[in-house]
Amino acid sequence: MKQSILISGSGGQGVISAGILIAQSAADSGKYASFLPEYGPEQRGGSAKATVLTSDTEIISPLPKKCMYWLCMNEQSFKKFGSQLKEGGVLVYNSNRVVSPITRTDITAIPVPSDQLADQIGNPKAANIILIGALLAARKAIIDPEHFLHSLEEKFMSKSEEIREMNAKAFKIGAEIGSKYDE
Amino acid sequence: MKQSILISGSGGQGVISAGILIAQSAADSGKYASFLPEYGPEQRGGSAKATVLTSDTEIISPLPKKCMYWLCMNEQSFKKFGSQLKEGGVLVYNSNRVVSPITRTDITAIPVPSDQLADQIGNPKAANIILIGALLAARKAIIDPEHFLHSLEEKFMSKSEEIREMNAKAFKIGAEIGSKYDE
Amino acid sequence: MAKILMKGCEAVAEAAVRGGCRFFAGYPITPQNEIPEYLSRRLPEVGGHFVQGESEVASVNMVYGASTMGIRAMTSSSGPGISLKAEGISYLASCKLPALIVNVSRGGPGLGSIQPAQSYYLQATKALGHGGFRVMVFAPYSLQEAVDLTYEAFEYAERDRNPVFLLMDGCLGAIMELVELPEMKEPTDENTKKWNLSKKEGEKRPPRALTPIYPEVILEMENKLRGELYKKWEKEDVKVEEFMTEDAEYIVVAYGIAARVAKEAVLTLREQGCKIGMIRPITLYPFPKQSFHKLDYDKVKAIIDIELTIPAQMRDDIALEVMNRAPIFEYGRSGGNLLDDDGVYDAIMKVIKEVG
Amino acid sequence: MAKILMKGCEAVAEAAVRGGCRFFAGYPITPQNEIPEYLSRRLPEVGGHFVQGESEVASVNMVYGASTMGIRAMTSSSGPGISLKAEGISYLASCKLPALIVNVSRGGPGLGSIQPAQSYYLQATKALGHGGFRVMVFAPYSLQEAVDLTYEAFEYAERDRNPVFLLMDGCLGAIMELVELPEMKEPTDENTKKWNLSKKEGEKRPPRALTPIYPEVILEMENKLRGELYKKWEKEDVKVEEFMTEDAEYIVVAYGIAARVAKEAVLTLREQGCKIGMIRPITLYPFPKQSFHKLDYDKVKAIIDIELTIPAQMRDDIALEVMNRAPIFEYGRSGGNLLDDDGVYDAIMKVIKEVG
Amino acid sequence: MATEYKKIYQRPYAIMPVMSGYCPGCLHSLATKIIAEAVEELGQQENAMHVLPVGCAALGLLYWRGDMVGAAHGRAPAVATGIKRCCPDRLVFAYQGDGDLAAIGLAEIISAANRGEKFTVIFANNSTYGMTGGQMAPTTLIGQKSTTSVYGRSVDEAGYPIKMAEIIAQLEAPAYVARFALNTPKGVNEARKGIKKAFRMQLEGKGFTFIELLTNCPTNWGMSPLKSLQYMTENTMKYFVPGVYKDVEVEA
Amino acid sequence: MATEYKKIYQRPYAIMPVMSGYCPGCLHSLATKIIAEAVEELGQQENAMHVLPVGCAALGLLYWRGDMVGAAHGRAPAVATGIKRCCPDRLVFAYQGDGDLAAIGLAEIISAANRGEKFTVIFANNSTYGMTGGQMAPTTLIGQKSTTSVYGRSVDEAGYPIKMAEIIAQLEAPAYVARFALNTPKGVNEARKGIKKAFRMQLEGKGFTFIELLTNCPTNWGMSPLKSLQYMTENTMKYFVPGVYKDVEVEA
Amino acid sequence: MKIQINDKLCKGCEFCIAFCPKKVLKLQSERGPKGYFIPYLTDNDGCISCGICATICPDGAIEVFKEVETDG
Amino acid sequence: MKIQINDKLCKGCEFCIAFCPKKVLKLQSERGPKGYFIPYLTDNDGCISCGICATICPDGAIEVFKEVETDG
Ligand SMILES: Cc1ncc(C[n+]2csc(CCOP(=O)(O)OP(=O)(O)O)c2C)c(N)n1
Ligand SMILES: Cc1ncc(C[n+]2csc(CCOP(=O)(O)OP(=O)(O)O)c2C)c(N)n1
Ligand code: SF4
Ligand code: SF4
Ligand code: SF4
Ligand code: SF4
Ligand code: SF4
Ligand code: SF4
Ligand SMILES: [Mg+2]
Ligand SMILES: [Mg+2]
Repeated sequence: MKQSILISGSGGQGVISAGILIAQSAADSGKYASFLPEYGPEQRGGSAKATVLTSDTEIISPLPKKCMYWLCMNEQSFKKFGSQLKEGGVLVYNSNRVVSPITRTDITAIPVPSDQLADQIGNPKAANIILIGALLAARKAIIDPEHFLHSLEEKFMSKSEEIREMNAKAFKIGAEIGSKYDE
Repeated sequence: MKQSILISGSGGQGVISAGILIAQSAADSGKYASFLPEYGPEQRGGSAKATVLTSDTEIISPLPKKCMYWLCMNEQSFKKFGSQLKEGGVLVYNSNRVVSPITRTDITAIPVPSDQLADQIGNPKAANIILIGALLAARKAIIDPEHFLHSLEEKFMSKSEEIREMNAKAFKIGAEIGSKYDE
Repeated sequence: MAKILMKGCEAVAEAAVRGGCRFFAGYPITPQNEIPEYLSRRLPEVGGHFVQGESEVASVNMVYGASTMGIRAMTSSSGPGISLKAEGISYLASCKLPALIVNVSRGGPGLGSIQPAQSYYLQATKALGHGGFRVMVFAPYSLQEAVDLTYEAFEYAERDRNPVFLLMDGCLGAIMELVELPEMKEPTDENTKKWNLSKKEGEKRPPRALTPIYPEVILEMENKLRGELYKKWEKEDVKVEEFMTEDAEYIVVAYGIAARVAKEAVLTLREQGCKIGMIRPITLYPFPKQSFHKLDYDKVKAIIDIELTIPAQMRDDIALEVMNRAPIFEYGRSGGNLLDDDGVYDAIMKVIKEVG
Repeated sequence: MAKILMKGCEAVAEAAVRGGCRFFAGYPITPQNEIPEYLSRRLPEVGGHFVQGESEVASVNMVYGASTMGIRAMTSSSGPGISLKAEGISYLASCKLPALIVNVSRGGPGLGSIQPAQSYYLQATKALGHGGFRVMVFAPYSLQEAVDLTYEAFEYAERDRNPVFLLMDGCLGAIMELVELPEMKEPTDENTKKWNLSKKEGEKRPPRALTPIYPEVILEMENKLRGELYKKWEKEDVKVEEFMTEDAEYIVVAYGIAARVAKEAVLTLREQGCKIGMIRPITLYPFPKQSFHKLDYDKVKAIIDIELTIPAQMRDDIALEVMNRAPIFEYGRSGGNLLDDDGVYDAIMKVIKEVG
Repeated sequence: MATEYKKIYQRPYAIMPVMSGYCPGCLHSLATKIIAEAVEELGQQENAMHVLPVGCAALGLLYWRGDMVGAAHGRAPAVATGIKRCCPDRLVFAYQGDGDLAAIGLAEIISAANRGEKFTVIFANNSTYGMTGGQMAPTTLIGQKSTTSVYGRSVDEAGYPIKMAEIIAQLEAPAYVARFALNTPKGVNEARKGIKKAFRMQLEGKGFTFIELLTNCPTNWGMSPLKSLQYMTENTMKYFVPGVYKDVEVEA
Repeated sequence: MATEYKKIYQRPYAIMPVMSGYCPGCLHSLATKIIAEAVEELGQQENAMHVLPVGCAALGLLYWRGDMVGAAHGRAPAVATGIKRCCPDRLVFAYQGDGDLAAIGLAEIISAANRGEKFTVIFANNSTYGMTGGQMAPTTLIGQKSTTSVYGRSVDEAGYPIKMAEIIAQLEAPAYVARFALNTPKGVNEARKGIKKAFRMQLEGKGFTFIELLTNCPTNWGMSPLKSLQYMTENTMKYFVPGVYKDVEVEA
Repeated sequence: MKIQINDKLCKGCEFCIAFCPKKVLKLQSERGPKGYFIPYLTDNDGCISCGICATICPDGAIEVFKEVETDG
Repeated sequence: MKIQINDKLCKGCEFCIAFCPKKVLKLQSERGPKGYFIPYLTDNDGCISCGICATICPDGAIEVFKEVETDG
């Protein structure tokens, strides 16, 4: 199966690291994976976008026109990339920043107040992991959530116990929301 | 008539200024003229070469393979450009520096101890004018010597009387030698 | 060895180290920063040297210095920085010094955009600097290919005593995908010891000079030899992928990231029964001329040049080989806007419809 | 006006001043030194500005600054210096700034030789810098032509908002011959006042920006417009001399000094009854494609590309138009060795014998 | 008698009424603001000619209100030279980062200063290449970490942070050379006055003027904005000492 | 008892037994000679690595005997950086003219000095671009004529002659910085000693060393060789004052 | 209010809070429209209109007012 | 002779002449093989073998000798 995930937001929101986490986790599970970031000149506040592809066979083009899944972290990118989500796709979005109404009816939209939730667990930087949690719980075929949690643990191996727990917690908070949309 | 004059020597010997003088004088007399210098990277002592063409019609190529006349100021360039004088041509050379024997028999060779003569009139820099004097006196068809003397005077108009006289004197010393070869 | 997920720039940097690179000098510029960043950590580990130059100009000249000592040396940059290295690259070629120059390309001209583009084809293949010299230009389309080409690059550079140029579009520099890294090569000056200026402890040999100054006769001879070298490349060193070209009625020509997107389109179209294939130059110079000569022009209805740049830059090179035997179309994006599967598919379909 | 005997570089410098140039920045390099030297005296006389830059890099960027103010500005250099200006030229193109860049060419690559050569054809016509932009390249073959082209250059540059490149080989820079100088034009910012940043005393207008930064969409659009501009040049702005080509069986192609030497040979051969002619590109870019399309290939037995460089650089451009309809031969000298009448004559004769 | 509120401070007109592109707490934003103030205090809005660098300050393109030119990386002093020579009456100033000015553009800044070009250069020294993601700059402090010196800048590999104000001040031609730190309100006020003085001296034709502003890069330093100000006090300012390094008006 | 002649001075081995390409009386020739002597006195003939500039000193290619690299114009310090980092045991020195070092190569020399690269730069300052025919250099004296300043260098147009030794000495990293004039036997002897000291310090790994040599250009100054020496005494040395500007051995 | 903070310009750097001599500024607990936490004036009377917050505000987000007595 | 001047290296700059403390050097009246006027030692006894001429000679054209007493 070929999976495509679009991630968008502004610089500093963790678009890039979210993408790498997903790609790495897919690779860990023996899949082919590609991750392609695109960003603007600003270090913070500019727009950031990444595309993650995972597949059981070799990935030819890393530049699909549309993706099946979309993690959207801010309003600006929501407006910009709206057309890049496939019909029948899943949009997981940061409902604290995406304020426009979701008008597409051909997709599943999962609002996640990820900024707020992240603030609540005292780790504003983990908002991206919350969104990943929501997506993976809603569509387990992308990557098994358990497997992802394992990769997450590995990735932050060198960091403090506290950080690792915080990440896991963030993921689970997201997963809880996402699981309601599990098909 | 098309005339071609090769001038060669080492940097600092006045190769360039000799060429310009001849070209300017030809131009003054209403002819087409071109002057093309070539030199090495050294400011002094390196090799210097110039080609002057004069013609009653427009000059197409300024790069003849061989010239009819050759003012040769030193040994090094004598060895280098020997083959660039046409059959039947005239070689006027500084016999103080050109020490190799002149072996070509298809040309007219005019030895002029120009360094020594220039030193004698107290103007070592005028050696090139001495050589021009010899050439023009030997082959008046190139430029009328009187006309050249006039151009020379004009050219140094802004310089002192003394310099102008010195130049004229140098020209005449050379012309005296050259006139013996007048055909 | 297992495949690991790596970032494009880092994979290339590691491949260079494994290929024997022991000196890097460079200057920050997006999208190649991960190369110097990685090497600043990595080179000291293997006894190599990393210098952050004060500029691209200085950096390429540091590489020039290192190369005279027989050290495998490299620099990397992008667009504006490569332009600044133009004089230095010309000097490398003129002094017959091997080196690897990596250009992770972005949109141009001028400051352009830091987003990926393939806007340096003409500069890379025709004139990286003044004087009519050429360099081999490698244009990988996957990280694995980038790694393999980088690993080999020094061998070519030393064989030819000429710099080698790796042209990666920004997508490849930024992408993460799976690669298998080659074995570590021990650095050796086997290929350069006849001319390099290094001296082993206590070694005595006649003095050597490596300078850009040649007397006219020698310079002419060297230029003739250069001309012959370039011809030899065309005969012996072309790298190309010919993909489903045998029976093709439509030939896509693309390199680097454009070729990946195009390949996807070719595959889709094949599934739909369209006889389409792709010629993918891997060496942009020498250009894979033979691949075009081999085509059966009774069959070929159109050639479609797909590049991540506008106006197209490779077209004339294609046209020179196709020699009017088939019409050539072009499609591209530019300015940091990317190609995508659908866009390329549509562009090809448009040609197919037009040509019939 | 009477014709006067002038040095190549000085004639061009004077023509620039008469064409309205009021700013020059440059750096010494043989064989173009007489241009800055002349202008250092001449510009102040007409209220213009001469700056000796600390480098070629600085100089081209000074010109960039002056040009933003609507001042006709120019720089000049040779080979290595032009390479150093590559980034700046790309910026000029990117910011759509007019300017005149003069390259009095010498032998290359690298430091090369200070003697004349035509070794910068590819750089001038294909890639003066990164990003795929092009500039008009004028290649005069006589001082009169050099003067006339220089005089016109600013008009083209301002019309197109793009730098213009004058490629003179070292011979033309150094030669003295007779020229007639054009009238002095009064400097005006008529063509640039819509966008330039200057302000008349007390003038108020909305702020203006001239920068190399463009959003992606605009950059793509600008690149498309550039592509169209280049196509328009090909249609409207080609300058070429077709000399005795009508009935020709042999066509010499040459520009600049090579064309002068070749013309002499053509004349000689015509005298001997040989049907030979010459195509002389005056604009190297846009290349005079039509001149090749017009040829009667039933007659033409051979095309002979004569350049003062080795390996030949113009050949592919010729081949792209000739499209296999006649064989192409090449002859050249390089490294500071000059072409001469006899050498060119012999080379042509060799081809004639070979082709029959 | 009633109480009303009278506006005593507002954002200067010469910056656009939009959020700047700089990171939160980035002093480029502050520098831009005080330059705008100095320009306005001198009534030079119409006359100012801003030469932008390559670096984060290029974002000024969307922020500054007034005539602007974008220069190639490091070449702002050359571009300004072309401009000022042709239009000597304009108030011309180049704004440059430390990668821009003290690395790639070292020849251009020193040469322009040495020629005594009659414009102003404002040099924002944040000890790093901000825009490209935090590589070591010539101004990076000893021991300071960067993406190309992960264990901190070492003297042996990279020498000492380069003191541009001191170098420029030592040249004959410059008229006014000073360094200010933007990490306190006091520093900001002094800097604004310094910039204004430099501009005034330029308009009076007194010669080349140079203002070094110590700034920060919270993003690439990996610190909160507030922490970065403290870092400046404890480290940056110890090495790059603020002060007036040359002033021909005082000497005279 | 008979009288015999014992040779007490001969031309150093490290220059070829041919006439140099320099003009009569050009002090480049003399500089080359004393560098060769210093190399020999330290027994470094085999170990020396000479980085040549673009400028008249490029003629050293046909004159110097030993390993040599020709650098692009102004880039000798960058080239030397590449060499010295890879081969730290070699005695590496770059020789540069004033156009080369103080104009186009200003960024390279200051950056290399500031990084404290452990090689030696010998800077031949003749106040002009010799090889290209005598244009104004950043080191041309006020009022001195050149082909691009025919009425003499003016402060207003071109600022003041740049004092490289002073600038380099002000940086932290350099270990030894001195200026000598080659127009008297005394100056020549001091210069040779200075060069030797710089070389020794380099071999001892003490850091960057810089020697400025005041030289002449009789050809482009339009003077006889002897006149040019006198000009140096009366003009050059007044502005470019010889002396030791930095010496970590003395400071220590 | 003696100061006004524009929540479309403020990036929540907290400089104003740190330098306010009267310590009358504090971050709001909710994010503003651009996702940043914006400060607010906790005590209008405590504010002395000194303008220090505005001086140090990098983004020119603060306007300062002075109370003046008017006749109206 | 206490000094020897190599006429293939000397370019006649006259530095040696100018700096010789004993004024025992003078230009020959005829040009040497390279076209330059070469100095010669006018007074071998007057020369003190101080080497100053050699020191200042840019072109290393001068060798200096010292008289030594030998037993032979
Ligand atoms: C010739 C060239 N080299 C490199 C770059 C990449 N680049 C963009 S900004 C920048 C430097 C930023 O550092 P600095 O000047 O200190 O500005 P800051 O962002 O820190 O304010 C660099 C190297 C470029 N655009 N052009
Ligand atoms: C990039 C570049 N620019 C310019 C030149 C031309 N050029 C050759 S030598 C030289 C400078 C000579 O001056 P200087 O460095 O002072 O050396 P000098 O000849 O005076 O000893 C220049 C500008 C060049 N070769 N390369
Ligand atoms: S990256 Fe650094 S310098 Fe650039 S805007 Fe952000 S904080 Fe400022
Ligand atoms: S031109 Fe000047 S610097 Fe060059 S060799 Fe002659 S005298 Fe020396
Ligand atoms: S004006 Fe002064 S007292 Fe009032 S909030 Fe601002 S800094 Fe505090
Ligand atoms: S200083 Fe300005 S930007 Fe920072 S928090 Fe205060 S108001 Fe907001
Ligand atoms: S050795 Fe001394 S005394 Fe003898 S000639 Fe030379 S300078 Fe004069
Ligand atoms: S100093 Fe040397 S080169 Fe000059 S005249 Fe004396 S011997 Fe000849
Ligand atoms: Mg910075
Ligand atoms: Mg010099």
